[in-house]
This record gives sequence, structure tokens and C-alpha cells, in this order.
Amino acid sequence: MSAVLDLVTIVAVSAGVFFFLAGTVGLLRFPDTLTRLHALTKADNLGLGLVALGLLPQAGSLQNGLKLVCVWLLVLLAGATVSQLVAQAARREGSSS
Amino acid sequence: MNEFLTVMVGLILALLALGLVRVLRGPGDADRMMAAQLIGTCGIAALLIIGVIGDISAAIDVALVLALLATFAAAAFAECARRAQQPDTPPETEGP
Amino acid sequence: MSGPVAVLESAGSSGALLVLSIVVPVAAALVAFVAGGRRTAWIALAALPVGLAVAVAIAAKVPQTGGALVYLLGGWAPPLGVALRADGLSAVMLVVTACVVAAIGVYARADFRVAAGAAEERAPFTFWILLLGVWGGLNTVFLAGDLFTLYVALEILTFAAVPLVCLDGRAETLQAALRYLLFALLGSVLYLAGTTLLYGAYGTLDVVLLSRLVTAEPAVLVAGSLMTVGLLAKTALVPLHLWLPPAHAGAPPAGSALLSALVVKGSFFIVVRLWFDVMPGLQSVAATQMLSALGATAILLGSVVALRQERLKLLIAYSTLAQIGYLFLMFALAYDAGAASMLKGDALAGGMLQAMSHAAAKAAMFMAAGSIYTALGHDRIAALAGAGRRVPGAVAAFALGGLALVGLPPSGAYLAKELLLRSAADTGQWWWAVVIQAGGAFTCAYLLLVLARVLGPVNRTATADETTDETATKRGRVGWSQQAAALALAACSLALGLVDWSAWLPVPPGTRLSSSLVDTIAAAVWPVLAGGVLAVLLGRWTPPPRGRLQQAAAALGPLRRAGVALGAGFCRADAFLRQWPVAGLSLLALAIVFGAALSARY
Amino acid sequence: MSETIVFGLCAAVVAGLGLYGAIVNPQPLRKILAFNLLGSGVFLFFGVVARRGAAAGFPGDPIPQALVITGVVVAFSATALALALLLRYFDATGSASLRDGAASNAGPESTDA
Amino acid sequence: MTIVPALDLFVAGVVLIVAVWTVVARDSSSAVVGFVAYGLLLALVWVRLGAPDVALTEAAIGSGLTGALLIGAAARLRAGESSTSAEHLGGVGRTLVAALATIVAAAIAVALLSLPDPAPSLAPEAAANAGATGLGNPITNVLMAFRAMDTMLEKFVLVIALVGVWSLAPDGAWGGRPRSYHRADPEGALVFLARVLPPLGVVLGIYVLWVSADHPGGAFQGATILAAMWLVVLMAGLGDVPEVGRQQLRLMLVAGPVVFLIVGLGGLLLGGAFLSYPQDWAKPVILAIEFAMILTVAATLALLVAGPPERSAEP
Repeated sequence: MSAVLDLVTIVAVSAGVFFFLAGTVGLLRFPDTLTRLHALTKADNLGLGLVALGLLPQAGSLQNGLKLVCVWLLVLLAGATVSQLVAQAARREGSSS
Repeated sequence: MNEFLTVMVGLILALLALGLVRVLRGPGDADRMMAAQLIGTCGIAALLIIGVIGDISAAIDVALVLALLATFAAAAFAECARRAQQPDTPPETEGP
Repeated sequence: MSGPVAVLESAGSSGALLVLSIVVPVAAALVAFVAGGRRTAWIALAALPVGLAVAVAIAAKVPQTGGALVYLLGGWAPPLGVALRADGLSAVMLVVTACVVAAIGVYARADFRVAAGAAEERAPFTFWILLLGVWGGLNTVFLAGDLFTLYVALEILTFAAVPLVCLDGRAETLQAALRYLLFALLGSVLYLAGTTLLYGAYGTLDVVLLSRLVTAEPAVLVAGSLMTVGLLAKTALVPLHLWLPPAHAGAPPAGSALLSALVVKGSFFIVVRLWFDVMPGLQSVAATQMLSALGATAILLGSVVALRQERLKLLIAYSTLAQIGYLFLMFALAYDAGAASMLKGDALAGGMLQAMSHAAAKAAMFMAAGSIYTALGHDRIAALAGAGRRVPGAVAAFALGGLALVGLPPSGAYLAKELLLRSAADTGQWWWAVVIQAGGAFTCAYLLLVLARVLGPVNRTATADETTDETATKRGRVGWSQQAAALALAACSLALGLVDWSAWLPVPPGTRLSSSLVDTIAAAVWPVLAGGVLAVLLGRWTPPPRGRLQQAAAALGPLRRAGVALGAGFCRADAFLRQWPVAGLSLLALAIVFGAALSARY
Repeated sequence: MSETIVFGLCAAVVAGLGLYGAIVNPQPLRKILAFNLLGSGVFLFFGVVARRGAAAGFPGDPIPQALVITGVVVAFSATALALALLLRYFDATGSASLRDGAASNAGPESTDA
Repeated sequence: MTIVPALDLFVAGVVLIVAVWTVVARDSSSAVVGFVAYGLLLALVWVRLGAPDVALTEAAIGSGLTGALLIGAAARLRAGESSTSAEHLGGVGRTLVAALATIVAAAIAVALLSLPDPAPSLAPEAAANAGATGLGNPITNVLMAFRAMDTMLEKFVLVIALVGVWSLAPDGAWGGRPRSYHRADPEGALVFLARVLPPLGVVLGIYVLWVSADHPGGAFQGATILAAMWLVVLMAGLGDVPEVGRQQLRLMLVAGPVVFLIVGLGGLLLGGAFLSYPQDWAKPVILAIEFAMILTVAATLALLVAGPPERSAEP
């Protein structure tokens, strides 16, 4: 049973890291702010979500598991609001400069 | 298992260093905010994995606090950037 | 004085006095913070006598315990817990601090009173709480037996002192306060780095336990040099004095008195605690000679630049610089090369006596300068004539305080000078005797310069440009209580020599002004003469246009020009040293050189 | 045991950077930033010392770790006071320079006869 | 495992890169973002050093509140950057400072490495005496029992620092409110955040305090989270900072140290030592102090970030 759980962890965490990679490359390569924002939010919720998912079997108790999900939800909330603020800042920069 | 996780943390930290490049080159405040957000998320992911490697269950609490305060710092940054751009005029009331 | 015997057990009820001497100012500050309004001043003034009584009670109890009064906080013995310890040195410093704070409280009652209409005002509310904060911080510095508690006490002291500098909100005082805070923070971080290494080496931060464990290892030597240099930055010993003159001159009179007389003594006391209690055996000839050489440079630089000053408060601030240098002369004298250790003897007693008499005298001088400023509307030295008529008490206090600083019998500084000279003779270090005498002469020089102006004829040209002086405020009335407070402190500093200090300081019993009448008169006259010569040569004054003095001044022409050139050179050197990068460089260089000097012995 | 060496050296380098930044950079804001860096470096020393003292089932000696928590709060209040002072000084003079003559010449003008 | 040091090396490497960046960066606002990232990474280092309590503190105060302070200051000081850039130190001066700083850092590193190998530690003693307070978390034991004096003095430091910050207010505005935060745009993301985040933050803050009895956590860390949440509400303009002169605010600001003093003096009067706790009442008393502490420290930290009063106390 633990081998399967380990396998789940390995697959999920590596997928998570892949999305992080995608997000970061997107942040560096994409031409303007809004497209970079798109890449960034992917790295946030998907990358971290998968890493948290992958760590669930490794987490000691149920409480830790719940906390892991809580971390993910909090980062989702953060990601959503920050991207809104960034979009406003970008438009303001676009309109004012 | 720990070896695999360690490699993963190494990768995440490398991505984090790359995110810093955007902070270096980031012309506007928007880029810096995004980079700070990415660095925050990478840091939280690395922290969760490190917590599992060293089996320090408190690392999850630290990750929770980090997530909360990375949001707070990003909000502070956005607010100050916005106010710096138009100090006294009331904010435009355009929709989200 | 035997090593502290009962060091780790709590000394019953008398130990609780130590707790009280910290709790009284802290609790008063908290209650005053909540009460606010006019009650802040009353609460602070009510706390002054209580704290003074506690300090005197502690000073009375310490000799009975033979060594030190110890109190274990929370019942936990070191190394786990924190102990409060009051030995002779901390007892006398507690009493002097309580007296000076009480006098400053009486003096500040007039300046920091809430106006009739307002419920609460910024300056009075802030001053009274920060006065209690400085007092609480100082009492903790004198009593704490743990190096980290000393760090927290130092931070209380700095955070309470910095806002006092810019209490009136002028731009240059804000800059002076910012420079003071940033440089003091650099100093406290270096002190903290040293503390880390000591804990890493011995697993405890308690002063007495460390003194039993400390040996000459690289970690301890690096810790010693970092902590010492960090504390020198907070004590503003030349060349780390970039923040002191603008900060002490810019603060309001009561604030300047507090800063110059007491705040600077906090970090000085911890240097004494470090080198006489924690690691006496680790010092080396090179390190102590270097520390005292910095002191001698401070005396020279501070005094000469003081002679060149145009404003009275800046003159007194540079005089503080010189007197701080004076305090560090004791390190070379107290180091016994034979035993390769710092000895608690005449030199330490002389140094502490000098610190106490400087505290009282300098507070009196700054208060007097404050009263003169209120009376004349400005503090330009050239135009001080007439101050004698308007505020006689303040001028008398300034003169008495100055004489006490010079070290004329029967002042505390005179007894301190005698003890330092005796230990210089015993250890055969004649050059420090020369520096000590020169220090007295220089102090007398700038005192005579000011007194000559105050008591001299009204100088037409100087008062003429008074109207153009932008900082001249309207002339106010100075209450008698303010002048009485300054006079009391100056008289107290003058009388310190009459007390027999053997119960608290490491001197053989019966040490008082025992030397013969002829020596006493010679010791009194010589600094005044030398001071007069220095004032004439280096002072900033313009010979009167006609009359006999004019011919005498012409005769001194070449000497006078050389003196002025020398003075200008010192001023430029001071301005150079007080740039931020140069001060930072000297901080690092001093840490390295001091570390090398300490390890030169091994 | 190796992480104490790695993080000890890292702390020393960070402390050196903090010292360098605090002295070289003319802007007070950057000096405060460098002071925070220097402070965190010294607190890392405490952390390394605590980790070396790990015993009796604790991952690290609790005494230095408690000292760090107290130290961080003190360092924060120092930063808050310094920044408030800097902002007030900037509002009062429009410049954030620590140079002696920036506010008004406090040094003595030696225009002596 | 050989791999673990590689992890530490990597974390240390990234921390150093960010630290160098913070010092070398051209303009200050990107240096401040670098500092916020540095604070996050430092939390990683503290977890690797086996000190989750300190990681919490460093994350909360080090990068959270200090970051917010520095970001606010950098934004307001952006105009003044030109005035001081002219005074850059010459090349020779820089290299000299760099050389001396390297020597000092090297001396500290050598000293650190030369510390005795069976490192002297107070951990066994702290473990042996943990029974006195009945608390499981050794660091809370040290902060609240063994070295309670440091914790009490530290709260006094916070009060003095706050008085110092308030003293920088213009005379007219005394008793008024700190800087007016903007009425953010009602449908904007910040107001949404300010409505959703604080409840979560308050729950987390109280949780961090409550768990500190036996697991990593603490009053200071909890207080910082509450302060951050209050500041988010202020930033979104949903609430306003109370007047500086209000009596209740001042009572709240001294509640922590006053309760600590009363308990300490109580210990003295009951025959024990100052700041000692009655034998079987230790845990409830300590938790009572911590609850008073969390309110005080949260209010003080938030007001330190808000700054001196600038608006007169109009209703």
C-alpha cells in the first residue's frame, strides 16, 4: 500500500514542479504583463496544488492533511486577489505611461 | 523517497532563483509584485517538502503563516504602488 | 574587595529592593502612558523620590553583604534563569542616576508643562515617559547579571534617548536623531554578535558564571573585541563620535542633560562590567594602552574643538566628548602586566568617581545653559555678557559645575584625579599622568573662555548681530526652581570628594582628601593657569579694538596664529571623522585592531 | 552536523553584507535594510549555536531560540522607529541625506579673526 | 544521507543571492521586494535549523510586517532618491569597507567554527525543569518562566518605541489618527481580500497562540498575524485607526506589560520570587498573560506600522 502512496507522491509532486517550471519560464519569456500574469497564476494554484496533493499521503495525521489543503486554499485566494491588483496596476501603468 | 523530495526542493529553489531574475529586470511595479508572489509560492512549496523531509510537522504551520503574510505583503505593495501613482485622486471606479 | 561570595543564592527580602528599583520606573511609565494629560508629569515626579529612596536603601545594604546583593528572578538560578546583582559600582551609579534624574525632573517641570487649554500635549507627554524609560533602562543596565538582559536594557535606553533629541521637531535635530539611532543600532548588533559567541563557547550568559569559565579561545577574543567596539560606538568614544555633538546640542536642555550625563554612562558601565567582571584575565597591554590612547585623543580633540565653538550647547557637547575620553584612561592604569589581568583598585575607583562627578556636573552645566538660553534668547558665546545679571543662579551653577569638572578640591573629579595619578605612579606609567593633568587644564580652558564672556564687558559688536540670528527666541523668564536644581547638582558634584567611598569602591578605607594643604593649593592653581594659557592661545575670541589688552594680544601674534591654525586643523579633522562612511570604517577597523591587540598576547 | 557549518558560513557572509551595505549606501532606507540583514545574520548565529546545542530530545537548545524571538521583536521596533524618523525627516526637508550640512550647517564655521 | 547537505547548500546559496541583491540593487523598491523574498527564504533556513518557532517569528515579523513597513517607506521616499544618489562613496572607499567587512565576517566565521564540539547546551536543564510550568513547548517555558524578565522588558521596549514614533507627530495632530488610508474602490480586489482574509487570519492567530503551550507557536507570532490582518482592513479603508489619545486604546496598549507586572509582583508577595508562578497554577496563569500579551502586541505592532498621528482628531 505504501508503495502506491509513494508513487502517487512522486507523480503528483513532479507534476507540481513541472507546473512551477512552466509558470516561471512563462514569467520570464512572455512579452507583456498580462500574459505573464496568466503564466504566474498557473504556477500558483496548479503547481502548489499538486505539490500539496502529493504530500498528503506523507503528512503524518489527518490534521496535517487538512492544514495542507488549507495552505493551498489560502494561496489560491492570494493568487486571485494579487492577480486582480496586478492587472489594475498594469492597466494603470499602461494608461498613464 | 527523501532523496526524490530533496531533488524536487532543489528544482523549486532553482525556479525561485529564476523568478528573482524577473525582479532584477522587472521594469514596472507590476512585474515586481508578480515575482514576489511567485517567490512566495515557491517558498511555501519548498517549505512543505522540507517539512516532510525533516518530518517537522510544524513546518505546515509556518507555511500557513507564510501564505497569509505573503498575501499581506503583496496587498501592501499593490496599495502603495497604486497610491504612489495617483496620491490624492480617488481611485477610478471602473469594474474588476 | 573580595569576589562576590553569595553569588547564586537569593539574598532574601533585601534582594527584592533590586526588583523594586527596576519596577518603579517601568510601572510609573506604564501608568503615566495610560493616565496621559497633566497626570503624566505628576506620576513621574511622584516616582522620583520613591526611586531615590530605593537606590539609597540598596547602597546602604550592599556593604553589609560583603560582596554583592543578588536576586534570582522567578526563582531560577543562572545559567537557566536571570539574576540581578548590585555590587559597589552599581550601587553608587544607581544613587547618582537617581539624584540626577530627580534634579532633571525638578528642572523640566517648567519647560514641559501642559498648557492651560490643552488636555494633553505631545512634548510633555513624551518627555516624562521617556525620562522614566531612560531611568528604567539605566537601572536595568546597572543591575542585570545577564548579557542578553543587558542588551535589552541598552535597547530601552537607546529607544528612549533618540526621540528626546528631536523633541522640538527641527530638521537638523531630526537628522541628528536619525544618525544617532542608526549608529547606535550598528553598535548593539555588534554587541549581540559577541554575546552569541560567548553563549556558543560556554552555554551561559551570566556574568559571574562566565568569569569562572572564560579562557583565551579565538571565539572569546572575537566576542570581546566585537562587544567592546559595539559599546564604544554607543558611548561615542572618538573616532566613533559622529552622532554625539549634533544630538546632545540639538536636544532640549533637560534632554541634553539626560543624554550627556546619564545615557552615555549606560554603555560605558557595560564596558567596565565586561572587562573587570566577565573577562579580566583576557586583556593585554596593547589593548588597554590602545583603549586609553583613544581616550587621550578624545580629550585632545574634544577640548580643542570645544574651544572653537560659537554656541554654548555645542561647546558643552564637545566637552562631553572629552570627558568620555577621560573615563577610558583608567583601563591602561588598571591593567597589571605582572598578573596579566585587570585589577579592581585605585584606577577603577578613580574612573567610576570621574563618571559620577561628570554625570552631576555635566547635567548642571546643560541645565544652566538651558536657563541662559531662555534668559538671553540665544546661546552664542560671543554675546553671553549680561547673563550674570539676568540669571545669576544659572551662571553660578555653570561655573561651579565647570570647576567640579576641572577637578578643583574638594570635588569628586579632584579625588578621582588623585586616585588615577596614584595608580599611574604605582604602575610607573608617567605619560598617563601627563594626559590626566592636560585634561584638567583643557577643561579649565573652555570654562574660563565662557566665564570671561559671561562676566566680561558687554561686547557691542557681538550683541549687534543678535537680531540677525534666526534661532533667537524671545527672552523668557527663568524660574528659581530651575536654577536651584542646577546649583544643587553642581554643589553635589563639588562635594563628592568629601565622602569616604571605601564601602562601595575598591579603595582602602579612609581615602579622602588626605594630601597636605600645599599640594591641594598647587593642585588647584596649576590647572587654572594652564587653562588660561590654552584659552588665550586656542580660544575663539577677538582682541578688543583698543586698550592695553590690544598691545598684549599683538605681542602674542605668531603664537596666536599658530593656535588658531591648530584649532582649525582639529575642527577639520573632527568634521572628517564625523562623516558616516569614515565613522563606519573606523568602527570596523577598531574591531579588527582591538581583536588583534587582544590576541597579540597569545 | 553539516547544516550548522553551512548556515554558519551563510550567516557570516550575510552579516558581512549587512555591515557593508550599512556603511556604504548613502540612503538611510538602504542603511535600515542593511541593518535588518545584519540583524538576521546575527540571529542566524544564535540559530546555529542552538542547533549545535541540540540535546535532551529537542531539535535545538531552546534558550538561544527564545533569545532570537525576543531579538527579532526588538529589531522590528528599531526598524519601525528608524523608518518613522526617516519619513518625518524626509517630509521636513525633502531630502533623505545624512550628510552633515544637508539639514543646516551644524558644524562650526571657523571665521575667526 | 549525502543529499541532505546539498539541500542546505542550495538553500544557503539562494539566501545569499537574495541578500547580495538586496544590498546591490539600484533602486530601493526592488531592493525591498528582494528583502521580502529574503524573509521568506529565511523561514526555510530556520526550519532546517530545527527551530519552527523562530521560523514562524521570522516569517511573520521579519518578512511580513517589516516588509510592509519598508514597502510603504520606499514608496513614499521614491522622490528623494535623487538627492542622496550624488553622495555615493568612491571606489577606494567601497573596496576598503568591503575588505574590512570581509575580515570581520571571516573572524566571526572562524570563531563560530572553533566553538567546542560537545557544544555546551542548556537543553537538558530546560527539559529537566519543564515540569515547573507544565508546558510542553520548551521555548514558551524559557520565554514565560526561566527568562520572563527579558519578555517583560521587551514589551516595555515596544511601548517606548511606540511613544517614540508618536512623538514624531506634528504638534497640531497630537491625539489624532495616523495617516489616512485610502477609501479603496468598493468592488476592488483589495476590499474583497479585506473581507475574506481577516477572519481566516484571526483564527490562525489564535490557533498559533493556543498551540504554543505544547507545539511550536507563541504569543508574538499570533500577535503579528492579528496585526497584519488589522492592517489589511485599514489598507482597504474598511476601518480607521483609532485616535491616539483614546483611553481604551492606551489601556489595551499596556495590558500585556501591566498583567505581567501584576503577576510578577504577585509571585513576590506570595513568598516566591518576582516573576515566579504559584506551583500548580503555572499553566493557566501563563496562558492568561499570553492572552493579554497577544492583544497588546498586536495593537502595538499595527500602530508602529501605521506611524505617527498626522490627522487631527476630528470625529
